[in-house]
Amino acid sequence: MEQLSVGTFIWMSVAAFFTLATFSFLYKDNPFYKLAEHIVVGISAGYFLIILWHNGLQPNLFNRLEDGNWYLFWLNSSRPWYIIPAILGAMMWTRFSRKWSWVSRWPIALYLGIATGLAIPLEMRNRVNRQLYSTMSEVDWGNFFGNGFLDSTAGFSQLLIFLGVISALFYFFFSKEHTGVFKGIARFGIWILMIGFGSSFGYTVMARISLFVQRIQVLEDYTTTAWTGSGVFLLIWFITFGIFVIMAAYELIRFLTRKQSATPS
Amino acid sequence: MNIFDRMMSLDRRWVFLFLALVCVITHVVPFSIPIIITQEAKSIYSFIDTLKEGDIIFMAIDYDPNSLAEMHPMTYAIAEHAFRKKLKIIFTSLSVNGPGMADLAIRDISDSVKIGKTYNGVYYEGREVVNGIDYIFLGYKPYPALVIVGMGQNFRLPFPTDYYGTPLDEHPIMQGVQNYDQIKCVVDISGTSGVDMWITYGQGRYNFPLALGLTGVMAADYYPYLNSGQVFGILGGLLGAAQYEKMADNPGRAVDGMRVQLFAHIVIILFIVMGNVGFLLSRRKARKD
Amino acid sequence: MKLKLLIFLCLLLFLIIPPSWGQEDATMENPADTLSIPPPAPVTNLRANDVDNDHGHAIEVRWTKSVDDGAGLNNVFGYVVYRALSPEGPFEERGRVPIGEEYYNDVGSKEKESIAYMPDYTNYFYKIRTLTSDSTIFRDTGVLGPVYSYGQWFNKARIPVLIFVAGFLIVTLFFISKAKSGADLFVRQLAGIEAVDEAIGRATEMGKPILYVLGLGTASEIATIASFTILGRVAKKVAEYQTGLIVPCYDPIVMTVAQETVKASYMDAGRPDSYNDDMVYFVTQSQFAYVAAVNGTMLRELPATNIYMGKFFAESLILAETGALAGSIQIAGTDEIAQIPFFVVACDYTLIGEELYAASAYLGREPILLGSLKAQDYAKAAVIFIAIIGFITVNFGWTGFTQLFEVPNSFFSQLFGGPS
Amino acid sequence: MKRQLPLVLVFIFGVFMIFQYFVPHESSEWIFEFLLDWIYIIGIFAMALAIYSLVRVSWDKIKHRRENWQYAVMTLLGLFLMVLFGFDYGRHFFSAEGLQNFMFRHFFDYIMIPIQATMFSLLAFFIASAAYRAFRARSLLASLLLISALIVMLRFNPYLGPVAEYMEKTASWLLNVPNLAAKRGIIIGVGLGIVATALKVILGIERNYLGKD
Repeated sequence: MEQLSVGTFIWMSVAAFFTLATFSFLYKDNPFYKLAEHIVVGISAGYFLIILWHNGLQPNLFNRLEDGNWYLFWLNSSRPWYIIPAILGAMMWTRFSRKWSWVSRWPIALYLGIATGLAIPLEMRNRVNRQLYSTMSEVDWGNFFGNGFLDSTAGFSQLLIFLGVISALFYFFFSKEHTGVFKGIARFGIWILMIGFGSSFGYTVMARISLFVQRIQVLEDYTTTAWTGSGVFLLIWFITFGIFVIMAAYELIRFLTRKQSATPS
Repeated sequence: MNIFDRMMSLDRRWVFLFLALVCVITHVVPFSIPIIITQEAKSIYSFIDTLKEGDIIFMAIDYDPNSLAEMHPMTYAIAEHAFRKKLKIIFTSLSVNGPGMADLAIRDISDSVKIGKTYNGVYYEGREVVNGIDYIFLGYKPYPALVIVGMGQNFRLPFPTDYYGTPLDEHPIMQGVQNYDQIKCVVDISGTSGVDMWITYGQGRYNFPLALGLTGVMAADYYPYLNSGQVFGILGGLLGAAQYEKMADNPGRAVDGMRVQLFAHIVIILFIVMGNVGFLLSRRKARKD
Repeated sequence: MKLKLLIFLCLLLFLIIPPSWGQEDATMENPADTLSIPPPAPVTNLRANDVDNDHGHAIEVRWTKSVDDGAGLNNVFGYVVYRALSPEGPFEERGRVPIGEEYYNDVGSKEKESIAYMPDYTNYFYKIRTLTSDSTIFRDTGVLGPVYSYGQWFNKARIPVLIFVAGFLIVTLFFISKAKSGADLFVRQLAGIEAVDEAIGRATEMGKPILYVLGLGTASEIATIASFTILGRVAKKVAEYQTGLIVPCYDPIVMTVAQETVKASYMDAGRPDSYNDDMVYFVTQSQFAYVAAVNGTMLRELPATNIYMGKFFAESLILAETGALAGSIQIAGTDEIAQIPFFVVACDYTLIGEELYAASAYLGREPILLGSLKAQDYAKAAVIFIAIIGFITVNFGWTGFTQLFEVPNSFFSQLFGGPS
Repeated sequence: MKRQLPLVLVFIFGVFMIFQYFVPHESSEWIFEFLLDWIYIIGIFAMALAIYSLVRVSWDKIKHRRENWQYAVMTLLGLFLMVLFGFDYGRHFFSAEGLQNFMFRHFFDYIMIPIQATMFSLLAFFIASAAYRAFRARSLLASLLLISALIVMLRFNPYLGPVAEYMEKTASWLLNVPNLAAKRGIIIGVGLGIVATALKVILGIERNYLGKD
């Protein structure tokens, strides 16, 4: 194995420290978690600021105006119309002033107008038209009971999907009290919804456990590196883990002593 | 506070602690768990297991690094099994980011085959797996549909040379091998929609036996092809890989992963059952009172 | 003498033959020579036209496959589409098509800078080459052309969408005018909505704040916009009761709009002095860093109620479980289907899917908003009706009705991606 | 000017975007792409407001020595350092070389990524505690939720013996049939809800977001 430099190992230790600090949240809010939380907020905000500057503003605005001159307000660049979004963006900054902050409503209005106008036909097509079209599908009557136990391609399953969609839609009906026949259909709808939610919850468990296993692997790799490396590595490793072991031990002692003092009373 | 109430309102930190311990222990301590073998996985294993020494199979490694955790164990399990049986393998990778990963996997597998091991009671001598004799890696070419159809005519059409730049005819393995007619089966291990192309353009046109290895999420969508006989076997996700490892008596990362998964699931289910028993009993008690 | 001559000739032959055998061997290795394929028949009935319902820059080429494709000599390996600017050429390859296929869409770029640029109203000439597995043996068609591409002003394939949108608009306008004229519009009760009122009351009693999370959506997502309207109603009640309000934000524009919304609500409630900009603050634009911060806030401020409305992704359960740990009452609403189960399991009340969009009408109880909710309901009734009719007709073997609702695929299905 | 003009803007641009969808012509596409660029750039400019808000909230905490003010220092420090490294200590304002800065990369790889990935992995625990806490057979609906989740979680459990096969089949049926129906029903409803809400905004019925004065 390639020999790691102490510097890289220290960075690895930082990663391991913050991993453990974040896990410590599961026990309770504590200074380590607070540290991790506040640091990651600052760093990620800075990270996105930089990414937006280098990968957003530069290609989408600066590069498009760069062949113009600032003293002409970039109006002589090849795409002078890109000044408009820059002005609109700058209007957002009027929010720093109490008196002029209403100007910022213009770009916001634009933003929301574009977003909502964009959404209407797209969502109508993707969610309503599409799904409606696939709901109106043919049932395999010839193979109604399917092959074997609970065949999901069998006719009865296809029929159930159709009935499920219709009754789920009935459940969401707001204008009518759930009474009579309506109640029956809406109840069937909510059953289907609940069964669907339950199964998709159960299905997700596997993926979530693997997330934790990946973190165990990271800590495992870190430990292996420390134990196969030099004494310095081992020392750093002991410190990184030691902090949390001491903390856990302290909490354990507190837990035990509290129990004892609690029993007499 | 009686025991039922306690079962119902256990501090969640006990749940966390218990789950974490179980995950860590099952991850670190190697022990074997029973794995149910499904028919669709078994048919792949027995197909490959009954091939004769020197037969050629074709493996398409069509996944990206981001589905590596689920798909890699399949590649390892199937390829190692085939090499132990002294079969020859033609590898391709029809996913852009696949070749580097596939190359690494092939080296890993050949390293592992060097050591002699006993599987299902039979001792297999360690042996050197040689590029060009035991396997060939054709690499990546764009337009998967065209490549798949092209290989149906002749492997040399889309791939005049292999991944390492050697002309195909210089490899002994390719002597007399023209197209799918000379290979026994195609195993497509895929995390992408490339699998549809193998079904329509490959199996649909050239009628070779096709087996699929798919991610857990994708697998359910491809069972209809199993029923229609277009595909003779499916491995679904980590679970499918673990089944193959089990059948080949070669527990590896998939079985390791499943061990954690299985016990983590059992722990969660136990807690749910415990909460419910407490709930039902305390409710009955409340009714009596 | 004759015999001697014969022997001499035979010896000569032996001398000559071995080298030529060797040469034979060398060429034998080339698979193309061994196969020695006769040229296939060309494709027939070649035709081309502009692709309909698009922005131009694309030409559709169609043909009838070669008689040797899958039959006849059965030696066709594929087709190559060639294009040129004049009938004489030079022809460039535009694409390859596997056997059995009978069309190719020659799609170019609309960007002038791009190498793939394909100008509109430019005459192009096409020919199709029928390939065999030997790259030297093929058969070309005659040249077809001229053909040019151009953009259309109306996408006919999207007529069903247009009808739906127009229908919805008409229904909405009808019910709004009806609501304005003072008609009594009934809507049934929703448990999650009732809970919002109770929760604010509870927060006041406990003297603890309310935490309102707008989710991870940007302001361009309609779920977030719906959440603004709910936030407006909640903030108004909060202002009336003089309870605290905490709104940590994920997106800069969402923060700005949320500030305006809360401020307006405080003014509506007649308490503009109680508002300050720090109630609605920005955290960070990174999914789990945001979650870390909100989790911390929950455990330190111990809000009486947590309200989650908008777009949520994997963080839904982390937030909801931490909130439950802090002992807060939790009300959630999202249209992100994958996350609804987690909210249903971990929160006290959940607005499922479209209930999120109905909530603002419920909370405000303004007649116009109820009118729009009614329109939504009638559209749903129409969808159910169409679905039932379509289902019945399809199962009696008549697809004419369902065909009316078919919308082909297009490129812009996912424009605004969010974290997953 | 303060309130009417924004409403008019929302209406005009909203209606334009709706019509744009039905016009495939190049010129309509050009405007469409240009407008998308607008909202993107407006969003980036708004980032300045966001950072200002973050800094002010943290600074207030420090200035008034509120609880946990020490940690707010860490937030500001992290932000400041990341910006410093991102511009490569001020050497590269207008080229992306800052993104390759050693410290920028290391802060990202060894602090940001581990914390975020660990935060994500907490889900393994929360999914367990949520299941324990909420999956109680209180009512018929809760029982349906509980039972279907249990069946799916047991789908690959080998200790069930002969039942295992049926468990697996039931699980895959649950995922492919009721789950699909539920999803489809919700999607259609959500689609209508989205269109209704968007129309309310375009028509100016919902106007809270524009503030008041």
